Amino acid sequence: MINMNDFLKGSGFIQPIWIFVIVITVFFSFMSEYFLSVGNLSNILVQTSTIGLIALGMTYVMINGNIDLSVGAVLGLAASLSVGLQDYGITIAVIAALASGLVLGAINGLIVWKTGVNAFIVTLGAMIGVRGLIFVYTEEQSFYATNFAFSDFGTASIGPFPVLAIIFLICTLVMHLVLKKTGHGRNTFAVGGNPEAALDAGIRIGRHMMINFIIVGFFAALAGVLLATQMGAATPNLGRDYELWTITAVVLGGTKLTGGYGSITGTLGGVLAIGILRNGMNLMQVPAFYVLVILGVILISVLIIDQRLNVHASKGVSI
Amino acid sequence: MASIEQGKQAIMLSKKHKAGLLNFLSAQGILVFFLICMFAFSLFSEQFLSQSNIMTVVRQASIIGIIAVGVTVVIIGGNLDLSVGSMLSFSTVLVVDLHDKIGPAGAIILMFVLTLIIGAVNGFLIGFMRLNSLIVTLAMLSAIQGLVLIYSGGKNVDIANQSDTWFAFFGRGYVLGIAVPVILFAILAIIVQVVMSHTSYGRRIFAVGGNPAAAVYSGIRKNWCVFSTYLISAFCVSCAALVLGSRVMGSQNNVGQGYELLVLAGIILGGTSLLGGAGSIWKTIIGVLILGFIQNGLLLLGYPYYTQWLVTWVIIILAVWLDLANKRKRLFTTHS
Amino acid sequence: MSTAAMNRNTAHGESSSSPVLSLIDITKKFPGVLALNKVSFDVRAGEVHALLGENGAGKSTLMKVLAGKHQPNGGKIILAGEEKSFENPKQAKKSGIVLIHQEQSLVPEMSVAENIFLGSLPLKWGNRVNWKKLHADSTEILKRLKCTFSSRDMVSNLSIAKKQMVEIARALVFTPRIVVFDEPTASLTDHEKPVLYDIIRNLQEQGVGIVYISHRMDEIFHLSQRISVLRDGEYNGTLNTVDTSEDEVTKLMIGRTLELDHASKPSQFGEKMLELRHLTVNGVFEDVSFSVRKGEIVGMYGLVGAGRSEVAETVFGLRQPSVGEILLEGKVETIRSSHDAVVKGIALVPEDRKDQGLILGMNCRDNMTLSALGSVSSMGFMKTGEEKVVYDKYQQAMKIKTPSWRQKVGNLSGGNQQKIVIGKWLHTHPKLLILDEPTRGIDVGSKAEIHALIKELARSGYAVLVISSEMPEVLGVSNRIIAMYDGRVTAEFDGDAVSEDKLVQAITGQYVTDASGPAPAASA
Amino acid sequence: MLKNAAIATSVFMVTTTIAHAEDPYRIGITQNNVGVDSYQTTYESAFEQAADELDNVEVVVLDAGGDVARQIGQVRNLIQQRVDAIIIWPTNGQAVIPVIRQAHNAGIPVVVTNSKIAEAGLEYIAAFSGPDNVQQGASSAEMMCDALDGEGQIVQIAGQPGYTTAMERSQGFEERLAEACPGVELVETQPADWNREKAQRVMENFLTKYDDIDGVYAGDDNMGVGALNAAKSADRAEEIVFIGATNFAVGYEAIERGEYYGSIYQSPVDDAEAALQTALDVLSGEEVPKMNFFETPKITADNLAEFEKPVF
Repeated sequence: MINMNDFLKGSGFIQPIWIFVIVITVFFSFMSEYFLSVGNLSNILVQTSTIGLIALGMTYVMINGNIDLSVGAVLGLAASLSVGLQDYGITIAVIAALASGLVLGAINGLIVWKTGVNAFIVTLGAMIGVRGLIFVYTEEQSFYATNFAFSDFGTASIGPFPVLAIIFLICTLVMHLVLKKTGHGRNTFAVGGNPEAALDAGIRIGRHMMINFIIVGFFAALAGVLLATQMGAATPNLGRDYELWTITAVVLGGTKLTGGYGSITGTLGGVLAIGILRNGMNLMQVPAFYVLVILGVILISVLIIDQRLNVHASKGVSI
Repeated sequence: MASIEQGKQAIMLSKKHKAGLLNFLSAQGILVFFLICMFAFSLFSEQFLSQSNIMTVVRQASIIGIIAVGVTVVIIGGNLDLSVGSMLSFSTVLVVDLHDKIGPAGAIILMFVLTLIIGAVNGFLIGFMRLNSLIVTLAMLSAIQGLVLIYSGGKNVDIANQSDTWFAFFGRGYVLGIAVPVILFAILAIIVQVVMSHTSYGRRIFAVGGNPAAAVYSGIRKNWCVFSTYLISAFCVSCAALVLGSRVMGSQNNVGQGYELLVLAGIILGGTSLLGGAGSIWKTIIGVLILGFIQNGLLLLGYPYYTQWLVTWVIIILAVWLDLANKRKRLFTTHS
Repeated sequence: MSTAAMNRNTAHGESSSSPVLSLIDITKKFPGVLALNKVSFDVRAGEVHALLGENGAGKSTLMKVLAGKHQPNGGKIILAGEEKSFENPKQAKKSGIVLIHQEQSLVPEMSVAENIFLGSLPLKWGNRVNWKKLHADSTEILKRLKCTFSSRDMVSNLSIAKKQMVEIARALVFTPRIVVFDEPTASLTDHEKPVLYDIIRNLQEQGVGIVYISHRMDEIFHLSQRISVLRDGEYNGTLNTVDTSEDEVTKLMIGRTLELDHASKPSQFGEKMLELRHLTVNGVFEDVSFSVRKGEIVGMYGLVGAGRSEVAETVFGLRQPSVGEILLEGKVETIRSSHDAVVKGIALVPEDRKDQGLILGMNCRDNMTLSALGSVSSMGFMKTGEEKVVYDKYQQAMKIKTPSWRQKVGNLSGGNQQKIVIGKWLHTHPKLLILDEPTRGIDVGSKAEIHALIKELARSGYAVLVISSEMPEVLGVSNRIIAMYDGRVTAEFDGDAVSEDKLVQAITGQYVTDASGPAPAASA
Repeated sequence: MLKNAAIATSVFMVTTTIAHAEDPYRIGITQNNVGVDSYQTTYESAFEQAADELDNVEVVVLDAGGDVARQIGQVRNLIQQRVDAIIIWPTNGQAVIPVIRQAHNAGIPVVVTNSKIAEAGLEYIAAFSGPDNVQQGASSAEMMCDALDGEGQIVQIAGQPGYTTAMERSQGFEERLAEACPGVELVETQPADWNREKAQRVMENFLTKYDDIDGVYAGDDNMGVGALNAAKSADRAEEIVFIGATNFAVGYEAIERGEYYGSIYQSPVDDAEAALQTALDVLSGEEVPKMNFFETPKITADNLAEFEKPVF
């Protein structure tokens, strides 16, 4: 029993979210014949890649003890730029789009660092304001890519593997290694786990925060560009609510909102869990209205289970 | 030693008096900012300060305001409530749909009861199960939206006979020339402000938000306190739904979408900290009104509606930053 | 003051080596407060220089200036003959100045090695951490400290004492020239202290200058060569340890001779107020039985982690017993919550004042009435006039020093904060008062006042349970002493007739009396 | 109604012709945003009902929730499931083209329903079936001209920015208005996101801003009734002409009461049935024209009796 607890808690090598992923995979493969096909699985990967890429950056920001609510808007802006600027060439448009993510991330990070205003507030403001920027830039219009090369990229495959899924998995691997193995990654944990101590130890906490905001800005922009390649177009409302699903995925993956704890592998599990649930419920033809309720209930259930396991683990009084 | 202490205090006090005006202004910074905004808009638009325009803005702001009153209590208690948007859709659809089926009185009562039950679910999960409020209310945001759609089957609901139902009073009525939504907003705000600052219940909520562990170690029933804040929030949402349903005499399933963010923006702008244990209803009222007037002023000046988002971005951060800077007596943080 | 000045000169005159570090006329202002006024202080290589002062005297501020955490408004820092100015802690650390914090300043979800090298992880190209070197270096440092745990252990899994060792290990990363210990024994128990002393002596032998901040006179006289005293942000003299006495130091610290309450311990006991029978919380403590009578002070003594606070929390309704009974005034009671406990007349002054005792952002008055809001309100509405009366009563009775009831408690000194917590509980008119580490981190003056207060309360009929890891405190106030080790009661002693040896044995598991041995029933 | 009868007959005919097919056709549909308004919800139930009545059709009904990315994912899933045909109600007229092209390349015919996709995508679809939104806007402009006798100043309350239907109606209205009656001036346009309460707020602001408003054009009746509510509260409903589109029950009643000038009659049932029929026609190999507009007539107090009250 104790071993089972330890196992579920993730002190072994399997994180609880992955058990959940395995359970729903088994469940859906019994419920639908299409579910386990290679095509469907790579579909799931492509569909989760958008939220997934943002979630990689969000994991860093949240381990760092912050949060970024502006990612959906940044994604929308980058998508619009990557399509709207194609008169100057696709390369320039894509570079400009990615740069917009870097810059907005840097602005968020700089404000959090220099003014000391809570990241929730800073990025809530940015979430509203950047959406305004999109509308100012696009004047409410959707943009269309005239060049099919752009949208061909979004649907291309290498062998049976879609390019977008490959990009997502490579980014996941890189971000996992950066978090685990580099000075910046380790210091991100330190700053989130105990900012006071990190400051005393001479860690430049402001800089690390800013770098992480730049990272999440970049990934939001990258997700925006890749989403635009899937559509060959960009709409000004693109990315609404994405911040909510991203945060949900990261939390499902075990990263703590209070900072100092989390992992990219967990986040990958969280993202896949949401993707598989959506895909599986589509295959089972669960009505859209019920999907919303089911996702909400599952999220709360996972929170409860996670908390129960942790209560048994810690001997403190739960306040 | 005592004399030295007193000496120090005397020095501090005299300094305080000298800087009295400055302190007052910086403490009321948001109010000053509010007046400056009003003044600036009135220079460029004749209608801006007209009575009818002001009444329009206040009336429009009162729905957000009513919800914000409840959410402010939740935030003072140290939590967040992002589910109010969906909850507003839920309550409005419910009261409008039931109006023709069981009559206005029954519809209102049932709507309040069911909304309070949803509030109780939030409260139970966050207060008693001690789950993180951000994630729980986020999940509830999605789940309640689903419930609304399941209930209505995705259809709009309308009140068939709109001309002679007393239900119209809440959204369209006037008492002494003042719109009923404004009166409701004012009454709720006053009651909740009095409760928060003059009752033992309010004191407990401040304690729970200020330091939950210490509140428990002081014998306060923290779980109940947190639970009750979500009931207050749900109650306020019900009142807002009453106004909204009566104003429109119909409802869509997503009518409350995005309200959670507007409410939060208003509260933050007013200067209530998201950390809990501090804040006031007055601040929230000012914050909500600022948002309303900025939106209205920009439209009157002929700017497209989305410019208000850019302005909101800037002023939210400026407002919170200047407040912080004033407290720490320096503009920027010092760490690298 | 003149004696102090003379002493300082003497101390300098006798020095065999010149100071490795000198702080000269350091001044530090905070908004509205002059925290340090032209304070001078020096440390020689290989000496332990104790820094004393009441809470708020400026010790910590001075050390934070030294460690680059605060920038002084005036004065000079001279290290090995060179004038330095540190803009951040990293610069100070690079120059060989290390501060070991009073508060736990570790990152829980990181390995021991990463914590030791926090802020200076060894890197390879591409910002990659050099794990091999990291663990090799960490292991070596841990070996020097005779630590038994691995550099790969997660800090969150370590005991408090081991965490303290990690903090100390950090000091040894750069070859330190000056190590500042700020209350290093606050979370260590008596039997863990010798290890720390060994480390300090070891550092001394290597020629490191040590600054030692503590409220505990015994440690200071045991370790230090010189003692400097700060009072109200001003330098108040330096003494050679061998030439002085505790009384002299105390006088220098508080500006008066300590009026110790030498009144004897209470002696009139009533019926049993609290009785625990075979109380067990699974995995936390086991088979705890003892009782507290009205008018009696029972001391509970044991190491941190022995389960003492947890027993208190169980009596206070914050934990539910798995087995066993709690009896109040002879009746078996179930205490469901802390609120329930307050209703039943139990008060708990918790271990962690700032996290559990007070709402730091609230003012003094509001904190004082928090546990008995019903008494100062009618129909739920606060009666602010009566609230003020209640506050004034306890403020005067306990001599709480604060400019106004409007003052936020976060701005008060530790002693005054603790008095507010105690006042809060007295106003609930409890029958049983539990105090968990009532004087931790509190200066000598306030400590004596609180001890006197505890005895007075017992004499007026309260049943009092005092939990402490300080032997003098336990011996000084208790009628009876319960010793705990590893979640069990190992012995029960008469407070006036117990030897220190026996106490130490009891809390380290080497001594078990027959009377309180584990009852066979509990293990079933 | 003649048209319904015609569709019913043709459905019957199709049923008989392919009743012998061994496997039923599997048709996947991904809708824009069911639940955002009654039109889409009614469409969905009408579609499911029409499919239920046919033995040889099995449908997979999905909803994109207004999110382009999710819709693309859903089309991919449908391709993956190898459905026989895909019906798509585009969340955006351009953004879905690449995935439609993918379906086309996979040999699955795509029928676009309700709102058009951009020209670039036309070559990849089998057919479009739906209302002509540009024409609807133009019809509304004509009604506005009639109601105001070619003179006056008006405001427009548009649907959600960035959505094809909203853009096409605005475009049709504005172009036709300038052409048909230059004397009517459109002073301001604000979006209200298909939301009645928002429309009410927008109109309140218009009413304070402009002392003289002769007419309001709303992107659908839901918003139009919101505007009417606001004007009634301000006691200015009498002097203003209200014209909407997509006639809702509330709009129908308002026309009945004489408070509302007119709208465009567009039935989601017709819309859904036409889409399913078009898909079946394509599957049975019939020659189907690219653009299949079903009729969306003007509706005013004069011809109100000719139309049934909408069910939504």
